[in-house]
Amino acid sequence: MMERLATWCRLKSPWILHINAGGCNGCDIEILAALTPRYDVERFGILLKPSPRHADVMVIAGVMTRQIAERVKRVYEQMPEPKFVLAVGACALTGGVFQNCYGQAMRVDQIIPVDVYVPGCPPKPEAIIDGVVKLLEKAKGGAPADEGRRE
Amino acid sequence: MRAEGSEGSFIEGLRSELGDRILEARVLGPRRVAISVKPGDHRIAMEALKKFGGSHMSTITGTDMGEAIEISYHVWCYQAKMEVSIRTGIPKSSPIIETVSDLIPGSVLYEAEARDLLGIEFKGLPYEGRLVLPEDWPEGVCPLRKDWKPDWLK
Amino acid sequence: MGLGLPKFIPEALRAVAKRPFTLMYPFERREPPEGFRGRQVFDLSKCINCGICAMDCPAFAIEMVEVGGKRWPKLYMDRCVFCYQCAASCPKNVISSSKLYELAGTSRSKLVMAPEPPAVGGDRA
Amino acid sequence: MGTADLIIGPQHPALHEPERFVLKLDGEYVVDVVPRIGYVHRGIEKAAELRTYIQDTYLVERICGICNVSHSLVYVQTVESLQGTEVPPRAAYLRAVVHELNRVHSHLLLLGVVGELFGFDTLFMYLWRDRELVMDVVESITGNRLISAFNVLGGVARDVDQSQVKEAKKAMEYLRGRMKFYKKAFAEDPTVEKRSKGVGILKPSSALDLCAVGPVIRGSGIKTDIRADDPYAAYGEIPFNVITYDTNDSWARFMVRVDEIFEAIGIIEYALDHLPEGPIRARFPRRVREGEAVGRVEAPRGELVDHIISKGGDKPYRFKCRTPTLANILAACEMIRGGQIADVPVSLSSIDPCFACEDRLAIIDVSKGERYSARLRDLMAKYGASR
Repeated sequence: MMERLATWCRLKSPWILHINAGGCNGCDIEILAALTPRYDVERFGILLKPSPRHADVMVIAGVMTRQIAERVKRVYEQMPEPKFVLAVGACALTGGVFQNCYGQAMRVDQIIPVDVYVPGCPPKPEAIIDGVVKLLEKAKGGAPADEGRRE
Repeated sequence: MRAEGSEGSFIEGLRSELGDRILEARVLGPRRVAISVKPGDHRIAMEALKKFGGSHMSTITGTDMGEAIEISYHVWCYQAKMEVSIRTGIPKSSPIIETVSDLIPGSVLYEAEARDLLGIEFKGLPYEGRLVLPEDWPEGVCPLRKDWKPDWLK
Repeated sequence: MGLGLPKFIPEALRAVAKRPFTLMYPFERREPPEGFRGRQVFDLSKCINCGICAMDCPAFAIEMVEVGGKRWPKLYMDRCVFCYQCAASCPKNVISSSKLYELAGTSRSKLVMAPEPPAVGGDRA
Repeated sequence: MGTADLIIGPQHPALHEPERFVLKLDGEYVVDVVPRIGYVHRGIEKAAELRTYIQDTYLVERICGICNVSHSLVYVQTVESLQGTEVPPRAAYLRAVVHELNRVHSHLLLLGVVGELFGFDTLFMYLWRDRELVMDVVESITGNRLISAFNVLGGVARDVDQSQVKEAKKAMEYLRGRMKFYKKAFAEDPTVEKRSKGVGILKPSSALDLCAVGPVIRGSGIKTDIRADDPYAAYGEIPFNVITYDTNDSWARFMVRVDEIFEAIGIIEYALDHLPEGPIRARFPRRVREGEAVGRVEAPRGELVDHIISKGGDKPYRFKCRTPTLANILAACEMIRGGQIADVPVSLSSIDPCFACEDRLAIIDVSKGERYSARLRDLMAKYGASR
């Protein structure tokens, strides 16, 4: 009972934490644009939170640079359970044009488990909202599905 | 101070300042001039450029040319409206050159970047430590040298 | 306070009277403009298996895979940066754009577009 | 009590060049600053040497997603001058149009972020609302909202038709009206005035010494603009003014950007009115001849320099790119020095690194040796900004 209530609450207001793991800002600007009047995701109760301890969803964009990989992991560990990760943009998914650069450490899903992947370079704010909607559908299913998750 | 002029007359003007110190002068395109000087003379050339309003360091490029490392100082001359590349080569075995950061203070970060990526030592550079490379990057490995290859190419 | 009237109060009041600026996505979907670079469409009946698209791709998103004895382009959408250099390089205009942009998936394997060459499918019109 | 060290950075989301600044504090005042950059060092220069010229066009676009048009423009212009290719006049005009659209969107973005930094969220929301209009125009012309993939070797990737021109001109006309309102807001609003006037002083002499570029040097009263001094694309034929302000403070740099938006709108309208007919693309070979070239463009943030050395073949031998923020970091340090901590975000954002969006700070109190972590927002809240 309490659990269902908690899930319901979570779905009604997923608070997100936005992290740039060293991208070109394109995706970050679009994530930010999703919060501004034209798209206004706050109408779904989605709030951008500056602290990982308040957040349910981590929105991560950018290539994992060597400098930032360890820090991303640390931030992820600080988020309370259950936590979800939304990877935005080609860089976060695989590295995009930066594949095989010496500054790129690895893909995001090699460091932390990713729930929903949003391809695009950069994806439209609508596509990011679409990703959030798919993430919420997944979260509604109770326990996070194992698909796409790595240990 | 000179008014805006063609590249050829600009090179003539530079030659009258620097004489034989210019080993080679080329026109790269409209408002683009490249001169080659011996290492050590690059500071004198930069002093001479100040007469043309050349106080803006656009950037410093270091290039691994095999035996030598070539350094290009790209200076924009405000009055002459000319981008001058001062090129000089230093041996790869002992890549040491005098800094120009006392002549143009804005070149500190460019020199620090070239030191990181190509292992050029700038004598008298006030900035210490790494600028762009990660903290866990091995000491003495310079990624922009041609003999360094990323893992996937090895 | 001697600060004068902040400039935004009349502006904010005017905005109250106007229609909301917000798009009601995902309930209302606005069509992207003509020529939007969305998901690629491959017309493999025109493909001559040259592999120039794979060679020019800046993100290494196209891989030529062998299906039925010939090499066909396989697109990894998770790597794709939607620059459409492949379409520009293609000598036969095999690749065209669509307006589909809602591509989010729950796993990376769902983001791979395997080639469906006309000869292998057999009875493809 | 002695001085304390305050480390700003490095987690730095809204930026192509995350920096870390170590501030030496004496109470509320900043005594000295040491920059450390490179947290997003991806190795683009090396990667460019390993990819072909065609692939590099899209690689350099992603150095910075905000001013991507400038990055691809300077790259293609440098390679074209290396090869000696003339771009068709229609392509040169279209390049200028998209370049200016990019400048408008970048300046609006910064001004909005600055509004948020002031604790003036209304300004942020309104500016970003009107920015969406520019994004729509960019999307209809280039096919994507941000990364345009518009400039290609030899010309531009796609043509515009009459309906797009009409739509763009309509949007620009509307935006001009809105910008008049925003200019008034920036010039007269008490919040903006209190937070930015007299903050982050950069004297003209130090701006010249530190090789500052773009709106930063123009905000110190020095009239220099690559579009005017070293014209490229179609800028030699388009009339526009170089904006300067001489109050040397953050406010001057914001006002330079506000006025540049007006100029950019003028350039876009002029270029669309005088768009020559003809092809949009010249043939460009895969292999580029031997030589070297230096290219410069005026990106929204200032001078952007590319230096390409070719030894023949389809890959560049050396690709060097100097982004404007790198040139302005020293100037930013100069602005911060001597100011208060509360003014640091405003000074930094006035060079347009979008520094303050989501920064993280670690405060180290030297006398105690303790280490705290805080986010810039928390810190700003502590020091008076509302958010």
